[in-house]
Amino acid sequence: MPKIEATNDFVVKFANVNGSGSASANEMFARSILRMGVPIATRNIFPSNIQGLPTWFEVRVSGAGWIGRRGGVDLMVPMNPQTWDKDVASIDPGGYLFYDSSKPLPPSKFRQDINVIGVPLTEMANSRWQLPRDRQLLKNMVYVGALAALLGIEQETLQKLVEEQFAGKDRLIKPNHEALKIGGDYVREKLKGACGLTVKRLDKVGNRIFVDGNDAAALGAVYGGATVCAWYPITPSTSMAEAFMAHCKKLRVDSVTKKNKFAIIQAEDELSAIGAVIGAGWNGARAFTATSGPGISLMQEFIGLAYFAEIPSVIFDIQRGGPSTGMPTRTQQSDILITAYAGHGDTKHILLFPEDPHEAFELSAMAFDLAERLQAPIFVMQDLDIGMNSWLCEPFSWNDSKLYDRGKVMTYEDLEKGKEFGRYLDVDGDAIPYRTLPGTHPTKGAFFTRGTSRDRYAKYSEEGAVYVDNMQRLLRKLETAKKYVPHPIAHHAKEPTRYGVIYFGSTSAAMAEALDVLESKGIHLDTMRLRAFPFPDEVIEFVNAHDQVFVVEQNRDAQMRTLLVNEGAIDPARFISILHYDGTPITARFITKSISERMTLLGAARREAAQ
Amino acid sequence: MPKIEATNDFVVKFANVNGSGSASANEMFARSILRMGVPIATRNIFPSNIQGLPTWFEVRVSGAGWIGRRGGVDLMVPMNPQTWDKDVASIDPGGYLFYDSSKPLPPSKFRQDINVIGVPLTEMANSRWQLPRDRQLLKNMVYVGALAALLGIEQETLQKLVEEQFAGKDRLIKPNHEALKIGGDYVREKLKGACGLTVKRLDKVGNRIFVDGNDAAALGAVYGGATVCAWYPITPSTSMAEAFMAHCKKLRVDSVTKKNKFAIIQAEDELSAIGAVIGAGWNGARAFTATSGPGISLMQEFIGLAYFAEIPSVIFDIQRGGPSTGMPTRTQQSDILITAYAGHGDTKHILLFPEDPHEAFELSAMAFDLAERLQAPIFVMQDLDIGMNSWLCEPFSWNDSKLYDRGKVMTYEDLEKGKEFGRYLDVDGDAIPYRTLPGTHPTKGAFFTRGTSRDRYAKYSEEGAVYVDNMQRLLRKLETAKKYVPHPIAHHAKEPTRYGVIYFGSTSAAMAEALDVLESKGIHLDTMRLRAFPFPDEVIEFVNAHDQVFVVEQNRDAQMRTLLVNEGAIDPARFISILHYDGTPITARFITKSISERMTLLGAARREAAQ
Amino acid sequence: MTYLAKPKFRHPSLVPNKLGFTHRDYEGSISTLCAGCGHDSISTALIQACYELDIEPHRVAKLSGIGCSSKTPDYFLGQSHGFNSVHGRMPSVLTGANLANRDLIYLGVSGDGDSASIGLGQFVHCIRRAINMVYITENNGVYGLTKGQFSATADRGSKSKTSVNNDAPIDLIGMALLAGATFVARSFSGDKHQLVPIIKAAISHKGSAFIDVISPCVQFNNGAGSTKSYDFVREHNAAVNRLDFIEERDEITAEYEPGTVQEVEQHDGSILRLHKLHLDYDPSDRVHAMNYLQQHHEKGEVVTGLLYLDPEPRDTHAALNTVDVPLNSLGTRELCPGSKALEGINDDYR
Amino acid sequence: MTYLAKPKFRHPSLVPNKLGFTHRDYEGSISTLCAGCGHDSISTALIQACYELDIEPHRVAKLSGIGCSSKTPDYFLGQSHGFNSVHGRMPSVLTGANLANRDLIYLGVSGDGDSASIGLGQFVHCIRRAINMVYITENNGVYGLTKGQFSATADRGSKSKTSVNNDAPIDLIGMALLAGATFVARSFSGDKHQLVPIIKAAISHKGSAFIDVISPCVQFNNGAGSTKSYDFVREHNAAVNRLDFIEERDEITAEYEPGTVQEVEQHDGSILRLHKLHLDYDPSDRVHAMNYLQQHHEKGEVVTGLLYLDPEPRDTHAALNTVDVPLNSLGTRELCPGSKALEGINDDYR
Ligand SMILES: Cc1ncc(C[n+]2csc(CCOP(=O)(O)OP(=O)(O)O)c2C)c(N)n1
Ligand SMILES: Cc1ncc(C[n+]2csc(CCOP(=O)(O)OP(=O)(O)O)c2C)c(N)n1
Ligand code: SF4
Ligand code: SF4
Ligand SMILES: [Mg+2]
Ligand SMILES: [Mg+2]
Repeated sequence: MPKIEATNDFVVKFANVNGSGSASANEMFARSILRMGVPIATRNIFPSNIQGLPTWFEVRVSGAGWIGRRGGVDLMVPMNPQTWDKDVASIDPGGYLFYDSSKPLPPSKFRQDINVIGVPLTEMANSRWQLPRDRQLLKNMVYVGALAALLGIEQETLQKLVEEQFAGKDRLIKPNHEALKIGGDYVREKLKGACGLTVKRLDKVGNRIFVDGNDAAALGAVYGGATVCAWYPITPSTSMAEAFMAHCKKLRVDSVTKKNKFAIIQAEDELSAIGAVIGAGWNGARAFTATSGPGISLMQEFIGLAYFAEIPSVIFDIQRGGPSTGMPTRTQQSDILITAYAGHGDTKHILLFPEDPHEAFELSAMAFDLAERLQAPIFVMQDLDIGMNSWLCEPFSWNDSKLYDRGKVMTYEDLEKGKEFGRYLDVDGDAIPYRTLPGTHPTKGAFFTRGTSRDRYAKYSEEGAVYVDNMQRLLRKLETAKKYVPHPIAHHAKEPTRYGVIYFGSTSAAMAEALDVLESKGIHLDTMRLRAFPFPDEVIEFVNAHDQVFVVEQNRDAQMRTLLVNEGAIDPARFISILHYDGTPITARFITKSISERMTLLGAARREAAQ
Repeated sequence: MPKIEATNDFVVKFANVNGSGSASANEMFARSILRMGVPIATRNIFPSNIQGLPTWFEVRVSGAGWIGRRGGVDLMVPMNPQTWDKDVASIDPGGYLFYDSSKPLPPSKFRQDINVIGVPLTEMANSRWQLPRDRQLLKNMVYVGALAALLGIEQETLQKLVEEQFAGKDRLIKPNHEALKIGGDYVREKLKGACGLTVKRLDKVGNRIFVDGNDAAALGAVYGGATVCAWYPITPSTSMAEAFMAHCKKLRVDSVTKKNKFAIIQAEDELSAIGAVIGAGWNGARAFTATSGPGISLMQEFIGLAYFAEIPSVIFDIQRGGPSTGMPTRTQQSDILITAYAGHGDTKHILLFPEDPHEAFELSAMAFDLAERLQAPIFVMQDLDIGMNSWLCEPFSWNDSKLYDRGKVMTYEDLEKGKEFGRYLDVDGDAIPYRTLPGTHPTKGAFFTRGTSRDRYAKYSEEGAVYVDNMQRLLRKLETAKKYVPHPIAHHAKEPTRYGVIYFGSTSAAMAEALDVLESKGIHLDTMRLRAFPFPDEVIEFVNAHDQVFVVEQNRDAQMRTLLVNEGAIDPARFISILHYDGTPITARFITKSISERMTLLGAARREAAQ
Repeated sequence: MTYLAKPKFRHPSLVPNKLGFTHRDYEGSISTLCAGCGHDSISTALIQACYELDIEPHRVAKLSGIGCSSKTPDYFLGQSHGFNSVHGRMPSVLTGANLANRDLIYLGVSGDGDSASIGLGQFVHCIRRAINMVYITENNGVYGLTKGQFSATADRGSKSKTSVNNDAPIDLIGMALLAGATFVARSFSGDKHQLVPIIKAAISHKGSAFIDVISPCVQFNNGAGSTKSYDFVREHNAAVNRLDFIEERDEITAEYEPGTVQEVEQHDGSILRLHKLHLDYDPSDRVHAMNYLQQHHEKGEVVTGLLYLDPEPRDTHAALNTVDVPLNSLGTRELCPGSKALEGINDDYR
Repeated sequence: MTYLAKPKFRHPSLVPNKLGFTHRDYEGSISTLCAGCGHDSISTALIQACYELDIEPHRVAKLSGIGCSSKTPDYFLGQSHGFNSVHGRMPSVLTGANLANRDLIYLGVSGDGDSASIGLGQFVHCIRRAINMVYITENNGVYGLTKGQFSATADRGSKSKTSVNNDAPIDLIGMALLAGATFVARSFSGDKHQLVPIIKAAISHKGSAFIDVISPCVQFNNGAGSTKSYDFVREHNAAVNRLDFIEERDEITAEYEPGTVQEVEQHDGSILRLHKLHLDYDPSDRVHAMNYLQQHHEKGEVVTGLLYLDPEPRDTHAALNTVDVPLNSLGTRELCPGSKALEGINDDYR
């Protein structure tokens, strides 16, 4: 029997049942590896349901530091009989099946080319505990203890995690410690050397943090000065609003009065949520909503209003699998067109694409500056993979000398001084007009905000020329935006190449790994990671500097390529789309394979042409 | 003083006040010319308001049969003091100002380079009638009488129109006849030869009809078998729903029972309207809604559902000026992207583009066949220019041998025979599955419709492979659609050319005229009028067969060009956009000028390159 | 709850009803809701009601929005077509379906989030339009599927694990009465004996029938601070009447104390026999009902029973004067006026 | 009505109020509505009320949806910021604005189409959330701006030139009471003496104040078959009380018959003195008010006056426990926790 042997480089996958309490045990397993200084990446795969359906938890252990999804499974822990067959089938040859051997299973339930490790988990838990709930929960800790022993995870690290987890509920610490020990002892006694996978202490985690993107973006909103949040629950964005609430409670309560420097409302739906954000933005507060595809669809009319009436507003789109209700608990990057061109009529919006929770924090905070500077809706395009999974990333940082950029707001003093005010007047030549906030001055600067066309002084007008004047300014404002949005990040390949690759968002981690593998195969690609739309000029320059550019996206219709072609006036023939859209996070393996295949074809074509 | 001299080739423009009763007088003026066998084109320019604001009515007289908007004004009738200055300024040099000379006006109110024709309309009306309402309404008829005499419009024709108009309210005929005569007599006595513009009887109207696009599309829906209509009032689509109601009352009431073979509901909003259409479509009735931009924005989520759950449904988008509330009473073609890619996630929809009311009738009827054949939402993309203006066009025709294409619906008999049923199974290889209607069979064929991903047998599934399978079938279905949608109409230029032009919808009439002018200038263009998206192959072939292709559109962002580039994988450099989007209908003059300028530049560039 | 294959012998006695269908024929897929969820009990009651009413399962169309509650149509009447539409918009989809085919029985199933939060407008408008349907809200005061946020029906002061609700509650029964529903009832998922006859009566009602069923969410809103928990509803349930649903007049035999029983004959001949539990409650008086409900709600009571009934219901189809056959059954011949008519129409445009 | 330049001498006596503002300072652009439109009278009443209350015009924020009614904020308080948002969604925009700055006076102006048709959900939800505002519907039973289709407040059987309304009406007052509004009134655009003090009282009310003003559409719904016409309302107007709005306690001097006058002190010290026209009407009892309104509506009466008042209103800001200063006035220093705090936070994620 071949045995996969690997140290700090493998994938463990847990299969559980929704609501069975496995999540925190699995999470503890993962975190223990991190505490040993070994980078990990975890991914939850869960159903749109509350209790009783299958869930999976994938832990990638990567001493090399790859935190994208790799693909494949080295060690499977199938705790859910419903999905047993599929789970067993998913193990790489030579890999390991760790299972609850309390009840005998027929040989047909196993495979010949994998290594089977049985531990009588239920039996052990049941013989030690009486209450059904205890038995269920502690069984989870038994397998964690057993796995830790198998893989060489330090027992003390796990014990310490248990203590941290149950701090305050101290009576739970003992049984959990015991469960870990029961599992560990069994392995140490009966299964020595059964598994070729090992975790070994390293120093590769450094000061990095392990956090999910929704939590990070919520914290970014706190740092970015958001005071108003209006939202409606929808997976996978709910946890961002809830995290904002939690952070605010810690960070934004006035220490003296105990009053809140924030207002969060759970709206009755997404139309109401975005309406409140626009009302607050109009009134000079920094406001946001968090939602997902169906919410974005419902918000279209209001987004058009915010575009045309030029109201600062921030929308977090935690993308999930579309169209329609689609795959609510799966990940995609498929709301790009509907956000970039949101609303009927001619519109274009500003989108930001964080690559991980660290950047989600940064771009989230930045979004509020951009919204006020550009007087426009700003979309922060996350996805379920970043938003709801914990990622290992650089710690958050903040520059205390920076003040919020509140954009062009005329004050009482400005008005008093007699500064000319025209709400839609392009005074500075950057197409961004000045605004006044309600209540500023008793006799000057009041105007009427509307979604209908109006002249530079905000007066209603149905004149063609007046309308065109305004619409062209709005286009120019988008040009201005290119200067303010975060610029793309480019990397040159080690060797000069005529090939490039463009990617963005949660693809980043898998991409880094894929590039490394490709390079080792002799495939060199210059890279550009997009961070915003509209595209700063260097994006178009990057494309023009290469014969062929791969565009890697997690959607069916190559939506980012559409934006590139359309806004960059680029020949589509220049682009080769690499599309992954089955709802699972894209893997390094998928990218590597897709690109190498295309490169082989291109190479063949070139050779043929040369003949 | 130069005087424009023209027979059957000029533009008359009336400036009035909303709600002053001028509309029917102006309409009668226009129709009298039509009755003389001379083609006309009329356009209403009205505010988003009920009473008291400026409106205009433009009548183009064109013996040559050009019915697009030409641009410019030869004879102005400014009955609204509020807009006098602008109205006078809009007259072409050598043109005519026909005005109410009852009150003297200072010379500064006139121009040197135009011909002024004063008739004391108010004075004449007031001296003849006593009641204010009579005075106001009949004054309108006085100016019609006067204008008719000036232009040589036959008095009997006008008199007959009065009789038709007031049939049933006979006592109104006499005063109206008299008003016409008062105006006419004044001109005949005092202003002989004052105007160089003449209407002369012709035989160029033939059996054509004069009808607006909303009326036509509504009739098309009756002929197309629509039984359910759910709508919410919004300019400029309201009149389509109202016309459907009117036509149904005439054509769809059971002659025996007096019961209605239709159900129309005024929904509480657009979300409800499209929801009802989808419910009815699911249940096997032909259903539609009519709306405009803001409604399309609100319907996005539901449209995504219809796409994904594959529910036949028809949506008439009578486009107006966007974004947001925009210019509600102006015309544009600016909802192309938001309809083509409606809804979050990866979606693509089928759009039809009628060029005039005649085609609005045809494509409207066809839309219902397409919806059931393709099990998808179908958008009929009208605009305010077609929808709310009367156009001279070919009479409606119908082939009585044609039965409705109800698409792939499994019957009781099919199920009884044991035919395999899987709601999303591609049995025929055209990616269109079979459906069953609720209530078909007691034990077979029931399924659960949903917007979440599911397998070929309509069973809920979160499997990546199952999802991808379905999404790819949906893409293939769009390929199938290319066979069914109306094909584009191409014309070769008289001389071989490397230049082409693509256009669609209401641009058609102005385009025909522009092409004629361009040809006379030696500019030859092959043409293609699009009638549907997704584009049948010949569209891409057309583009590839030309070096440069103009795309003429009535929006800012070149939305159709985006679709062409994106879906046809065409180099954007091939296209030159001609964009007109100030809310007025595009004119032949605008197109001619824009294209000739670009051609001159291209020619210069070519010459330079050749040197 | 479970993902296991359907157990084979759940109903030891599969007694067929008049149509020869057994209970099993009215079931659907196995529920994926949490064990103990009130919604599952409502599904069971629906199955029972349809079985007892001898309804042909395929003559029912089940429509819903999104939520745990809105998933349930998958778990009953497997032989009926179902439509799990979008969140909060079932009423409009049902309206369109009803217009298309007046001959089916329409069952709208929704949640409190679905109907009182995002869908409030559609809920009210579909009722004021007098759509012939049974509209059921499975009301737990929270969003179950998105994990326990308060919905708009949560009473002020309701407590969940993490928060307190400060907003005034939406009273769906009050809204339905205001909007002109002709059959309004409230029941409790834990009280099958009350619920089943109410559902039967609602199905036989030829107009807009609304049933608000308090249906505890055991996962997120069954605690002490909730007015939608099993315990709270059991303790505060104030039934104003008990209903017997009787299909035909001659079935009535027993004699009752005068004043304690009220009988209403519906259009289809069925009889609703109301055993008065509160003698002063008159379900035929809309204004009285509203007043009673408001007063008792202020006292913290959960008033249940058949709260209002108009034995002469309205139906959109009557208002729209639609033909008797379903519109979806009309073909080209019936619908297309043909080329002859078109000639005359063309003339009108000349 | 007209497009002419604003006449110079409309107010022969421009008496300044306490702040030194004259009537003119509370006006807006010239109306573009139809001559005789009820909405214009409401604008006039709003101008009068703000003038009399000595409000600084720029401390008012005017928000509206889309419709003839929603255009009116352009026609009063020209020194206030206004926001003509999208159809039916003013309530959410106002909610957000209010959260951002608790220190302004929020005036939401809407129509019956805007609030009862497309906007019903937002209307109810904004009220149940207890937003401190004055919400006025200019209720004409039709969509004026789209030319006269019935709106959801049209009574059943209402007739227009071309059609009859078959659907049950939406009772906005009933909805507002159900949703927990703490100030509810109905008035008539034709009755300035009733309307002005009601507006003043509503502005001084620190909670969700709702005023439904019947406002005839002379263009499309002023005919004999309409229950929203001038004639109908004049004939069926059943005022339950007359209101005096008194800013300070010491202004009260006169003595009244016991039982005929009821005085309520509001939080800001202002006094509402209600002259009872119907002695049995008690505006402090919500359930009573609902019942009374329903009963009288069934009789065809248009009950007007201050219908319900809770002198202890709720306000979202209290529920949310927000700081006393407007949120929009907080700057980087007040809002940003800074890099120090971030270090601790980073640690939590390790
Ligand atoms: C447009 C939209 N917004 C949000 C959601 C997310 N969502 C799904 S179910 C649900 C709430 C359901 O609550 P309720 O109707 O009370 O059903 P329950 O789960 O409590 O039975 C929400 C908010 C969605 N599916 N669609
Ligand atoms: C989303 C959307 N749908 C439809 C319209 C068209 N529309 C404008 S105003 C209006 C009705 C206004 O009615 P109401 O609120 O009663 O105002 P009124 O004009 O009667 O004062 C409608 C349907 C719109 N502007 N936006
Ligand atoms: S979460 Fe609540 S509502 Fe949903 S299935 Fe579980 S118990 Fe029922
Ligand atoms: S149409 Fe009606 S509501 Fe609109 S301005 Fe005219 S009278 Fe007023
Ligand atoms: Mg619920
Ligand atoms: Mg109205």
